[in-house]
Amino acid sequence: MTIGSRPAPFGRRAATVTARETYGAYVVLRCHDPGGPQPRAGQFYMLAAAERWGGGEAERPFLPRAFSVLRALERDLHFLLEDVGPGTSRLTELAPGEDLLLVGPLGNGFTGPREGRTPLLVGGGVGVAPLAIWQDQLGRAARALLGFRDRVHADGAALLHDPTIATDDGSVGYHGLVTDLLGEELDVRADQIEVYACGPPAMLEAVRAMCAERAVPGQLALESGMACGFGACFGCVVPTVHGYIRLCLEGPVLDAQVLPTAAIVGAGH
Amino acid sequence: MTIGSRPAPFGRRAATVTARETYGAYVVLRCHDPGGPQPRAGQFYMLAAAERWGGGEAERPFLPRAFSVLRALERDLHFLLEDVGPGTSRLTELAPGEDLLLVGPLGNGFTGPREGRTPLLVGGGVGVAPLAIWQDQLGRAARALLGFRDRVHADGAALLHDPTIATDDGSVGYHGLVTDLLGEELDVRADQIEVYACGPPAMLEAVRAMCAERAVPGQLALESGMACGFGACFGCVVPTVHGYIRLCLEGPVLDAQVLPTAAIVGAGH
Amino acid sequence: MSVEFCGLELAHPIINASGTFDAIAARRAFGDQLIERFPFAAFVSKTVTLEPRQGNPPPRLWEVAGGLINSIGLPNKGLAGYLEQDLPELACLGVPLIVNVMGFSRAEVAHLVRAVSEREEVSALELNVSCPNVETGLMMGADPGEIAALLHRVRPLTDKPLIVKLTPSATDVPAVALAAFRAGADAVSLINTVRGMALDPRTGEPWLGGTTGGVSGPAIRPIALAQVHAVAEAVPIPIVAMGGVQRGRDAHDLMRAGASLVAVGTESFRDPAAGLRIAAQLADLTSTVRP
Amino acid sequence: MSVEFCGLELAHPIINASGTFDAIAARRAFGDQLIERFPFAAFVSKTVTLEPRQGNPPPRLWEVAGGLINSIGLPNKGLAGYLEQDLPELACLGVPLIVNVMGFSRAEVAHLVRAVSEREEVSALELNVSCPNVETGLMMGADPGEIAALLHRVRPLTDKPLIVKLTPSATDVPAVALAAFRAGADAVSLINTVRGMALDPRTGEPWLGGTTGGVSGPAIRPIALAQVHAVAEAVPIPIVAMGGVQRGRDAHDLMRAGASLVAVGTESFRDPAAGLRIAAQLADLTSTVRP
Ligand SMILES: Cc1cc2nc3c(=O)[nH]c(=O)nc-3n(C[C@H](O)[C@H](O)[C@H](O)COP(=O)(O)OP(=O)(O)OC[C@H]3O[C@@H](n4cnc5c(N)ncnc54)[C@H](O)[C@@H]3O)c2cc1C
Ligand SMILES: Cc1cc2nc3c(=O)[nH]c(=O)nc-3n(C[C@H](O)[C@H](O)[C@H](O)COP(=O)(O)OP(=O)(O)OC[C@H]3O[C@@H](n4cnc5c(N)ncnc54)[C@H](O)[C@@H]3O)c2cc1C
Ligand SMILES: Cc1cc2nc3c(=O)[nH]c(=O)nc-3n(C[C@H](O)[C@H](O)[C@H](O)COP(=O)(O)O)c2cc1C
Ligand SMILES: Cc1cc2nc3c(=O)[nH]c(=O)nc-3n(C[C@H](O)[C@H](O)[C@H](O)COP(=O)(O)O)c2cc1C
Ligand code: FES
Ligand code: FES
Repeated sequence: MTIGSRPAPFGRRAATVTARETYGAYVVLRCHDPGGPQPRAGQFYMLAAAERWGGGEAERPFLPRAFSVLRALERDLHFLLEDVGPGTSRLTELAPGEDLLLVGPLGNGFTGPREGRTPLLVGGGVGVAPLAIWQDQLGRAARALLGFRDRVHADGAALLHDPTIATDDGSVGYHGLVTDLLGEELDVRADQIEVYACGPPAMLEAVRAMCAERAVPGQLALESGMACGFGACFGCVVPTVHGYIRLCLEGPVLDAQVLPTAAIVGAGH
Repeated sequence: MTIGSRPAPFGRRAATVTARETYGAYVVLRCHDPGGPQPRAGQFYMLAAAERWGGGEAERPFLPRAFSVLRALERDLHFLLEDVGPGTSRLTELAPGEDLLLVGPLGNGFTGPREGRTPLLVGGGVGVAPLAIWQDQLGRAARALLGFRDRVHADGAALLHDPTIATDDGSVGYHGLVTDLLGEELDVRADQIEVYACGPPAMLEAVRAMCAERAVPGQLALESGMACGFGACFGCVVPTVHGYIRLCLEGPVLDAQVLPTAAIVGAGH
Repeated sequence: MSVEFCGLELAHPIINASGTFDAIAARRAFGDQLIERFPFAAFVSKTVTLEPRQGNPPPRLWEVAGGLINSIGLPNKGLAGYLEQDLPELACLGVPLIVNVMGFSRAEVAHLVRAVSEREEVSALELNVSCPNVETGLMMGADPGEIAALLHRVRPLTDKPLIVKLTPSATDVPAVALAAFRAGADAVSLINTVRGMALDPRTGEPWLGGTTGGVSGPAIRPIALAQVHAVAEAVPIPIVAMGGVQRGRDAHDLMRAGASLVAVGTESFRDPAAGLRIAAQLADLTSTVRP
Repeated sequence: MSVEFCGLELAHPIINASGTFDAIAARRAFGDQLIERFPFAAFVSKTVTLEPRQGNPPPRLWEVAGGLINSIGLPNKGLAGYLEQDLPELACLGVPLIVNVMGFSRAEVAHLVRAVSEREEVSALELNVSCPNVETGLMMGADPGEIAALLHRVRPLTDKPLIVKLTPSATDVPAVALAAFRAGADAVSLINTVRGMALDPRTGEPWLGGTTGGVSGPAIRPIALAQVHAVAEAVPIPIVAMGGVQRGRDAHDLMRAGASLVAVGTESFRDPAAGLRIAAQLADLTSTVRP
């Protein structure tokens, strides 16, 4: 089967939550999605709770929320969530048996490394999500450098195979930024690496700048505020060297080279 | 202790649900309200779920909902609920341990029967609620005639002591309207009865007309759409011989004589 | 948090929106706690008209996404009834009183302003101009010329602060605010409710007794913020902002956009003590933001 | 459920609201199922302007109670790009195409109307007049005189149905509709988004790149219903109603209030196939109501 060859089913469908696990500050939701195709790593879904989507802070959420697929196994989709507002708050409280409404898979996903280069995964915080499925597909040899705020967030590192960990407070692994670790790698073998990165805007921008400086190819999975996820609203645009592009349609994975900056205004929290 | 002598605490307070029971088509919610005064029979509370009040049908509920107190025992308040829309749907799914937000007790409540008259309670559907607490206070000798749609609704009759039951479909008790039963009573002893009634608009209007015809005093617990419950919005008015009155403030119990009609427009479902 | 507004000293910037809190009724429901913990720094009356009004036939309410539509129709005791019965009772609240009045002609408004202004219990007046002028047929509050003519007539009749309550349904609300300012208004308040409608799900006929009504609550909050922002850029006088305020942050946003005071309306229906909560949340935000 | 609208035969009364569904993008996301189960009885384009536009700087979206504020800023390929690249692709959708155009002067609108109207793929035109006329400084859609002058200029340029999309922010929307009707509009559509604003919770500065934006979604549904009702009483031409439609019942309400067609906007963001669901629910309601 060609991975990711089929487009998303048209419309919104229900998927039942089959498991809810916590990884420190994060929640992993698993749901059963018999109707959907196999997603590509880096693709995302628009999610909403089937019941009581609304009535939270400031009478929100109203729109569905975008989440990278964390893992896709046997028609089960896994998502990694951090509770940062009314939408993620509602989703992270869902229990097995309750329904999600989902649209997807959407967006483009990662593409394999260029000839002669090995992948290096660089993740920050909840941005580790698309790297997990990508590592599943690339194979365990694909190394991952992951940065977290602190110990309780670093529990998310368990979702990848054998990652090198950095924490802002030094509570786990290297004391400092994950981009310091990336810098060390690039110092040694910039010409052999292709970077796959996902994380907060400031981290992605640092990665982009480092790749640009050393002419290292990089694929960055970005975030921006999305209303629809399928190109309908023109709300999710990010600036590129070709002008604004709809991140949901042309991304969320963008070649680092097309980005004047990866510090997307209004993304992150 | 003087029952109902203290006004409602100012503002909205949380009360934890301690039990949820079903009586056929109805749900009884009990909650613990240590801060509130003892309510009078016929008084009501404005209720909302503390979490996720909203996000139901048509993005509602938004406003709190009015409910007669069904019973008040040892700082526990009981409410009888029928799921007829987004507000009652949310409330009836609350589980023990979850919080209600409540304001109350509000409104006036029933007053004892006039000299020489014995109380007769007449209830329809979920309107049996205020009659239960009233029977608690009047004593078990206070007779109750209760009408329901069918068997599953007639389960609500268990909330009163030894009621005479009528159902629209004859599945339980008398086959016909509760007002038929009332008519029989009034035929025999109109001069000895004071009627206390609560139920759907058409039933209340029939009761009102019967009382008017035979000069029987009647106290009717009415419903109308309420936004605030404490006289702030002027939304809940019902027409009386003295003009419009705010039902939340001057009612919900009104003397049948002041009403040109008890079939309140926009009440019931 | 104490603030100065048109010469009045207020304990904090949160007041009630006209017609959404009846202090006399609330005292019946909640007793003297209401006075001890009065939720607003000033009390704004429901609109007072010259003659008593019954208001619109029920139903008067319809809940919508993030708010409600009301078609209350300004029931009130009329000027005489208000001055005789309500004003003395309201004077016990211990906060400045702002009386909201509405007339259907300039002469009526003039009469109301003069009579209300004479009473020493009254600290300020608010003109509700969300109604047509029966003489010209124009909405008083939607037309700069109407507003100017009205204020030229009534401004000389009182020394007390005169707040003009703008309607949100004008093509150019800042132009109306500017006309009010130029003609001597001391402040403007906005937004009033936005015209809305609902149908009876069973009959398909208009649900509200008044056919249409006004939308309030968080559904109109972004509209309020935009209008307050635009009006603040147009006029130098203080603004009383309202529309969907539920939390301190909403009040804070409106003040950032240019408001001096913030009025709480619909949220009081959900929580009678909302004013207290919002004032406290606002104080927290203000102290964090400007340390 | 098939309906006639300005001489067009439509399979049902549900279409999309301009700028809320990009059929070409949706086909990329959902493949040919989109065509097989196309959710709308006609397809309305996003607003096309004479020159290409980038649109507003991000952020462009802000979620509010029951809806969102958008400040998209009409990005589009411009007239030439639209006619060359998009129109041929859209012609494969198998439903009538309605092209929404906007110009910043009467001459620009005239140019757009003439050029779009020449293309046989196009079944009807919608004029987006929610913008100022750079010549007069007046909002084209908020002023009856502006609308009349515009239509006198462009009406003769096409035989195709001309729909005027009204702005909800006029003092007297029915008067604008009446002016459009008298000057030859075949239909009116309403409501466009309502101006709204949000502040960045961290900085207190305007959140949206365009400072203000337009509110859409169920938050504006009661406003839409009131305006459709008022316009239906004012003009005899068909109405395309929109604003917060989420369910068949919302569409049904708007049709009861006088609409011939109902457009779905924001709800498509929540459910790409919302149009299909709403059309089916509406058919159910209509068959129950008129047996
Ligand atoms: C392609 C893509 C993939 C993603 N993958 C993941 C993932 O795998 N896991 C994950 O946890 N997250 C992921 N996200 C981010 C996730 O979508 C957001 O965290 C989520 O939408 C936040 O919703 P919320 O309601 O919880 O918080 P919100 O309050 O909606 O958002 C939090 C932030 O949004 C802004 N904000 C605040 N109020 C509003 C408002 N009213 N309207 C709009 N913005 C507001 C602020 O910047 C705030 O800090 C992804 C996003 C994208 C675009
Ligand atoms: C004093 C008093 C005491 C009451 N006591 C009880 C009690 O003890 N137990 C009990 O179960 N109920 C009681 N009620 C009734 C209860 O308040 C209503 O059933 C409840 O408010 C319905 O809310 P909902 O959201 O479930 O349904 P809604 O949908 O809000 O209401 C159902 C009905 O309201 C109308 N309606 C539909 N849509 C709307 C809308 N958008 N806005 C406004 N109205 C709409 C229609 O007539 C509909 O059938 C009492 C009411 C009052 C005033
Ligand atoms: C039930 C109700 C009654 C109102 N009555 C009046 C009134 O008498 N006079 C007036 O100027 N505004 C009146 N208003 C408008 C409010 O003062 C306020 O402008 C509006 O509700 C917006 O604020 P909110 O969203 O916080 O409610 C009323 C609003 C509601 C909801
Ligand atoms: C993201 C977005 C983009 C829009 N773009 C346009 C547009 O290009 N042209 C236009 O006439 N209306 C535009 N609109 C307005 C819609 O067509 C519609 O009038 C409005 O959204 C109300 O409908 P709704 O509540 O169903 O979304 C847009 C609305 C949204 C939400
Ligand atoms: S999220 Fe709507 S176009 Fe990208
Ligand atoms: S419900 Fe508000 S006045 Fe009665």
